[in-house]
Amino acid sequence: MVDVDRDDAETPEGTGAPANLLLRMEGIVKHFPGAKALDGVDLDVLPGEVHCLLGQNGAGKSTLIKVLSGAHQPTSGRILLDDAEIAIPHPVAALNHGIATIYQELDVVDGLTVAENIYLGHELDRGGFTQRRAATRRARDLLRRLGHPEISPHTEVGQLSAAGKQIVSMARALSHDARVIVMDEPSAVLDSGEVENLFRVVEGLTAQGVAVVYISHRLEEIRRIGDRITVLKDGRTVGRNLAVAATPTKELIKLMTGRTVEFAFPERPGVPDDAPVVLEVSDLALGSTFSDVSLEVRAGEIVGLAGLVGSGRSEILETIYGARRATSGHVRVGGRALRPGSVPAAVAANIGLAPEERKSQGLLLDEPVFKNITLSTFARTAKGGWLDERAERRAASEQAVALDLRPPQVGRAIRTLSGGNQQKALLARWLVHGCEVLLLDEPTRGVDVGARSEIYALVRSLADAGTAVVVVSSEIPEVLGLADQVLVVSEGQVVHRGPAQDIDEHAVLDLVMEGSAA
Amino acid sequence: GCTSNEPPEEENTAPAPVAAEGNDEPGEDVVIGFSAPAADHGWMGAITQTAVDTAEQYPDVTLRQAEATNDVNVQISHIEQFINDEVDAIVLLPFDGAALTEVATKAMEAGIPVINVDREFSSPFAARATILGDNYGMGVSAGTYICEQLGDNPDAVVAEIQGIEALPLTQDRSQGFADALADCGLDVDAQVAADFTIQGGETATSNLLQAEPQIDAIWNHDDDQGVGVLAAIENAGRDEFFMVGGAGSLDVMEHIQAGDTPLEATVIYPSTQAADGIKMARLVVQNKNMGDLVSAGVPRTTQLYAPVVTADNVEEYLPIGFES
Amino acid sequence: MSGTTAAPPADAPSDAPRRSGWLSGPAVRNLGLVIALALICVAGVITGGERFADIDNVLTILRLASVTGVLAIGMTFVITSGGIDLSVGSVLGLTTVWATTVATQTMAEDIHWVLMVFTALVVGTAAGLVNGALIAYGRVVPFIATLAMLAAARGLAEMISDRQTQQVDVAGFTDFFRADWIGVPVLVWIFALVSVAGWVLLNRTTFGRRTVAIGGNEEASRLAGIKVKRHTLYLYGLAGLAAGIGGVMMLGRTTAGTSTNGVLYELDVIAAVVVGGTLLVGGRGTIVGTVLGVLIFNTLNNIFVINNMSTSAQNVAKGLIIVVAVLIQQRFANRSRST
Amino acid sequence: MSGTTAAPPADAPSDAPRRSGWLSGPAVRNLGLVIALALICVAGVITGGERFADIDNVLTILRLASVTGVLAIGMTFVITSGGIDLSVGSVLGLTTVWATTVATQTMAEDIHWVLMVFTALVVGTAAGLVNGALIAYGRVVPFIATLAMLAAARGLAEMISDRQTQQVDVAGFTDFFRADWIGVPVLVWIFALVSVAGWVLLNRTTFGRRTVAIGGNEEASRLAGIKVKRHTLYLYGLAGLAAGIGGVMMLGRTTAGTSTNGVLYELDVIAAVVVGGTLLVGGRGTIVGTVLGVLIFNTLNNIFVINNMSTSAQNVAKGLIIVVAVLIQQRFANRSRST
Ligand SMILES: Nc1ncnc2c1ncn2[C@@H]1O[C@H](COP(=O)(O)OP(=O)(O)OP(=O)(O)O)[C@@H](O)[C@H]1O
Ligand SMILES: Nc1ncnc2c1ncn2[C@@H]1O[C@H](COP(=O)(O)OP(=O)(O)OP(=O)(O)O)[C@@H](O)[C@H]1O
Ligand SMILES: [Mg+2]
Ligand SMILES: [Mg+2]
Repeated sequence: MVDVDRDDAETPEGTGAPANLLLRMEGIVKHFPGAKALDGVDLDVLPGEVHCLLGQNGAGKSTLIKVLSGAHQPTSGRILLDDAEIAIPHPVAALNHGIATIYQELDVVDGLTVAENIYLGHELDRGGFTQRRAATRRARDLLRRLGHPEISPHTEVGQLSAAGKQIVSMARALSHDARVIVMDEPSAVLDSGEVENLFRVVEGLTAQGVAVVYISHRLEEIRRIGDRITVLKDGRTVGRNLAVAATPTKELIKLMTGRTVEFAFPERPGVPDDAPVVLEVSDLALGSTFSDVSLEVRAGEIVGLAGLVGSGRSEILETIYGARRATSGHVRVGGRALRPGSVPAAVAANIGLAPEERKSQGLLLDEPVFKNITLSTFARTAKGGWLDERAERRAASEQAVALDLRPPQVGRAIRTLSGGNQQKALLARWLVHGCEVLLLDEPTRGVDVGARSEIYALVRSLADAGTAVVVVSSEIPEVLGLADQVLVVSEGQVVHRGPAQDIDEHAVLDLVMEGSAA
Repeated sequence: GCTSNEPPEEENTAPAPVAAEGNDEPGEDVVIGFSAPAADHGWMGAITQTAVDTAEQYPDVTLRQAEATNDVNVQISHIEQFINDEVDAIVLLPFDGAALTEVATKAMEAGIPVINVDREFSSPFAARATILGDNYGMGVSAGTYICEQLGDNPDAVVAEIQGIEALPLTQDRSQGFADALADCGLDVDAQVAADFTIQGGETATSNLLQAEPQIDAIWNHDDDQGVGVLAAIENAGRDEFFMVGGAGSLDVMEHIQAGDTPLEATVIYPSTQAADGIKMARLVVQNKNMGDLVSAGVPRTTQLYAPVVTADNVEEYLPIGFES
Repeated sequence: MSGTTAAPPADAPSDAPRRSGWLSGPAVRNLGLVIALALICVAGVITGGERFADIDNVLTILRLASVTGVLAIGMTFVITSGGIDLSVGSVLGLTTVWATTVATQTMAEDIHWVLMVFTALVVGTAAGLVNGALIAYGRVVPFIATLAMLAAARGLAEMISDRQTQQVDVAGFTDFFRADWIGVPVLVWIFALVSVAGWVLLNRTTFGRRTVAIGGNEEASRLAGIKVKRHTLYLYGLAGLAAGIGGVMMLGRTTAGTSTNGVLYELDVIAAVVVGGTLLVGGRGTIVGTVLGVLIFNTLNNIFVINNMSTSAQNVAKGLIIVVAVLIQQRFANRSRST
Repeated sequence: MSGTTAAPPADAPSDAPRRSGWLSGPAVRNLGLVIALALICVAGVITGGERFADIDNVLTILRLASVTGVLAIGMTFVITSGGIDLSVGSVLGLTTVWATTVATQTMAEDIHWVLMVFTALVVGTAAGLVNGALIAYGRVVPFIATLAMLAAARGLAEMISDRQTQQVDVAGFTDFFRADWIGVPVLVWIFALVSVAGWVLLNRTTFGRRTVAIGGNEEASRLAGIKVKRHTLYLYGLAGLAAGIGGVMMLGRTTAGTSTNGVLYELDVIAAVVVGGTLLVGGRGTIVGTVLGVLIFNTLNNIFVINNMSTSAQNVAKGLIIVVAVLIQQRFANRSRST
């Protein structure tokens, strides 16, 4: 172990180059027009290990694994498998070499069933005719292995939640009999129970000698299952083959960010009793998805919704926001009842929603960052229908700096930003808007440690400034750490409510399990 | 207008110089711009073909051919191009006479004589000379023939297969047909529209035959779509009626001659009108007289004759049948 | 450990509403179409009586539906994959012209009429492959590539035929395609066969699954290892083949090869496919829906003629009925899936 | 509190590669089109010489381009929003018929010819709004809704006109639209005006931004508070208005109102828009590209006539040239944006 400063050019080495390398990537460089995503990255993977890839948003992790999976062609560099150099000109080649990938962006086809998605590209067929029975059977086995026997192979994937889709992606990777499985932030959309499932699967794979390359921004996960770590920063390897056990978290963060981050949730100043109730939801219900949801959020208060994936938390937020029409109940903002089922009414009442699935619900991928940031405000900035792009850019740039967007040029297409940075841009939209009520659905999904604490601080400072915030997160510690009040949701019912300090993670888990067992 | 009935023999598919001596002698060079609707069926194809062939006959004629189009907007621009090019004469078969009147007038004002073919302009100042088929007369001829055959049976079922219903010429034909039938106490019992295409004829006729279990006579406006009409009749195995065609394609005349189909007759609608137009344009530019006429200059209006071809006289008309 | 195994979480829709192939989700979607078609038929019986509800009339409708029907089956694949083929009608015209050239007919006369069929199929497939190559490898958007083919094929057909209608003189050919089998015209049999083959191909083969996948999410399909370009090539080849089959059937129907065959079929065919419920953006295709769409349009035409309606009135009525049919179909489609 | 505030981000937001509107990304994309058009013009000069490179000829091209051009501007909005309007040509026909009914013309004669213009614009907009309402509130897919309108408007036009061509007798009207201003025909001025207005509307107003946003991601736009349905209604109304303007121009050019006006314009117009670089899936639209697309098609047509090409050869050539133009344009489009 080498102790490093932020100025140290040397790459820290953990263990030396081991003898039985399975996969090696050497000096990988990848240029995009106008951006250098990778600038000489090395990666060594041993059979049967969980090799973690760490780095800030935009460090180049996804790009690296896309080079490995054949989705991108490297500008230069070599890839060796079993000490022999291989070429990966397209995804099929990677699969043929036994390298399977779970991508960061959900890569399933909505119109096909679960089984069809799992065997997409390597369908089980005889003479071109699909063997549906065999595929169903084997898909069911895979899903069981992943701890999800309840997902039917016949379900159309479009009907599944984000988590369900992630599980289908994993099942597809497993179906390939791969020697290396790359997982790009697989846990981002999973709740804690499902993460446990995932770990079990990973352990099962490594026991068979399969190597897993694991990307996550949740360092505690890496502690749990990781063997060795490679750290990327700005497209370079800044730490290679670090043993997990021997590397303190602080050290990792310093490597990734080049600085020290004191990771902590911001303090709760406490909401004064006389703070006005800004958001008032009474007996809200949406068909069979949820019912009897009542909550009050006062100015300066953060209310967290905890629960399992699929418990209906997103729907609660979307219904408050008017994106879905409630079957009964009321929403009041500042005492005034909101027209149900109308997003424009909500936006006019200064409610903002950062949706859960940023690509499909949040972003105009081909548009520049600033237009994405000002999507809800451009009409306000405009004078009599005439756009004021300069003002838009100014406002967007301010937030880009405040949120440490990388790269901070607001003129480039948001498609070219890394996943975490896209998430930040989405948050920036509502910051520019200046909401009285902010509904955040998984606000830190895919966001790196550094930015994550910034987002926490930001949400808290917004609250301090009088905003009422509702946060949904699948990470229970996040809800507990950030919120003043916690509501535990299970199967569309609020099963608990109370101050965040009065409950801990285990208690929440017990509650939701109970609820879903009932 | 005044009608001159020219013997159809004068217009051959392979036109030989039959006009008055001297007219075919090479004169000053003439550049003729020619524009017609899309040659999307045989009759229109024959119009263009005979025009081109006729022009090629004369060493002193250069033909400028505009893209055949059914878009009056485009056709107008073609005439504008001809005016820009300062051609000597324009032979124009407008997709819609009224719509091209304006630009034709412009050409005339620019000193370019316009020969209007088949579909009449709405202003007498738009053309130096006009050659017309007789759409109304066609309907009358067809109706009269059917009256002759069925006049004694007031309950006879008469069906009509139109071309493109929305065209004024179709309306004229149908009007003539109805008027002639009314004369002998008959009426049109079923009317369908095809679209001048074979597939359209087949489709419309299949449905028609289905809708009318018993028919005595059919008039089909257009021999091109007639190929499809006959195919449908054969498919349906029906033969209780007789059929009259329209336009006068070679194929139909051969059927009439052979008597192997319900086709008994067809009404000629000359496909050589544009060829006449070319000849007239040349004469106008070269300041010559028309054929045997004594009066000076090319006549302003010529309406062509629409005879009925039957097994009795088909020999006579075979040479001018156009290949659909 | 995970608690989600205990009770099925809500995000795993139960298997309950699944029935075997025909009757599942898509079938419910098709139910709306069936109802629309039924209503149209009721209107036919009311206004046409015996003349409509007659076996011969039904066969007439089917026979007329068969050519566009076959094209629509090919088009269903292309549209399901997220593409479009505007050239089908024009390619159909080209195949009828090519199959009836003097050279082809002489050869067919000497050897066997199947040669004419073969020619048409080869020409159609070749044109389709050119489309596919432009789209897959030249990266020209389908709309433009096939629009270019629409113009080019029509022009080529006119040049080859010299704008003359070429009559089919090979007796074996016309005899075959005009015949009935067990009281049903050969053309209808072909349509039925192509439909069934299309259904199997779309729903029961790897090719079909990949077609849906590409239409649903092209990038994901590529990442999953599907050779998207090659598949796209095949898809347009398939649509071209369908146009070739349609050309042969057209020849059987009209016994005339001409460049005007198939004019404006593209719109009819696409309309039938889309009314049938295949999504224009790709990712969902239904052969049964397409067949129903084709039947709806052809039945309407038939009823219009039976009622002696003018083309103008037909147009207005057709516009209204299309909208109503789609609204009915949507009522059901929406019911069959969640918000 | 977080301790991250210490180190400011190394790279301040530098917007370096940004240049003003016209010269940035879209302009590079249009460069390919400009080159294609230039090549076509070179071909025109080589083959046509004086006859092509003549101010009168250029005006002829522009005059021809102006009607479809105006329709194409309206269509650009619809396509940018991810929709399509197949009814523009047929609505154009309807507006010309309605504006020339005896009633309208009598009134126009008595009051002012602007009444005819007004009638056409109102009829066009109304038809467009019906499209929009069906699509936005009836949730009928645009292809089907506007296909239905195509049929219905055509039928209606035939009924109103009783299939007769209606001549414009209002002298003021024809005089106005036949005139030149500063040597440039009024029709061309209108086209120019509509283009500039379209450019401003698309690129400089909230309306345009919303249009692009809806085409790029409808759900995201909805969640950002954009009234997607109402905007969709307006968009089709706008396309209808453009059809109305096109109808007035058509009347000015032909002085004849007939239901056959505008037949098949939809394909020409969509082709011009798509060749111009507007994405059929929505989310990207370019007015400059559309204008270039319209000019390319019309210049081609002009050159064909100058060269006395047969229609068949023209079709084949047109097919080839479309493909080549798109390939050229793509070379540049791809260079202008990242993988
Ligand atoms: N198609 C592209 N064009 C241009 N630049 C790109 C493109 N794809 C990625 N980049 C850039 O490459 C860099 C690395 O991105 P990458 O997605 O690999 O980051 P990451 O480490 O996976 O981040 P995250 O944790 O947020 O997912 C970023 O700066 C990104 O903006
Ligand atoms: N498109 C859909 N079709 C059918 N059911 C759906 C759909 N989307 C969501 N659901 C159902 O709605 C319920 C809530 O789903 P959702 O995943 O949004 O909840 P959540 O608590 O927000 O979970 P997550 O942590 O994934 O955000 C589940 O029963 C899910 O199956
Ligand atoms: Mg990433
Ligand atoms: Mg959710």
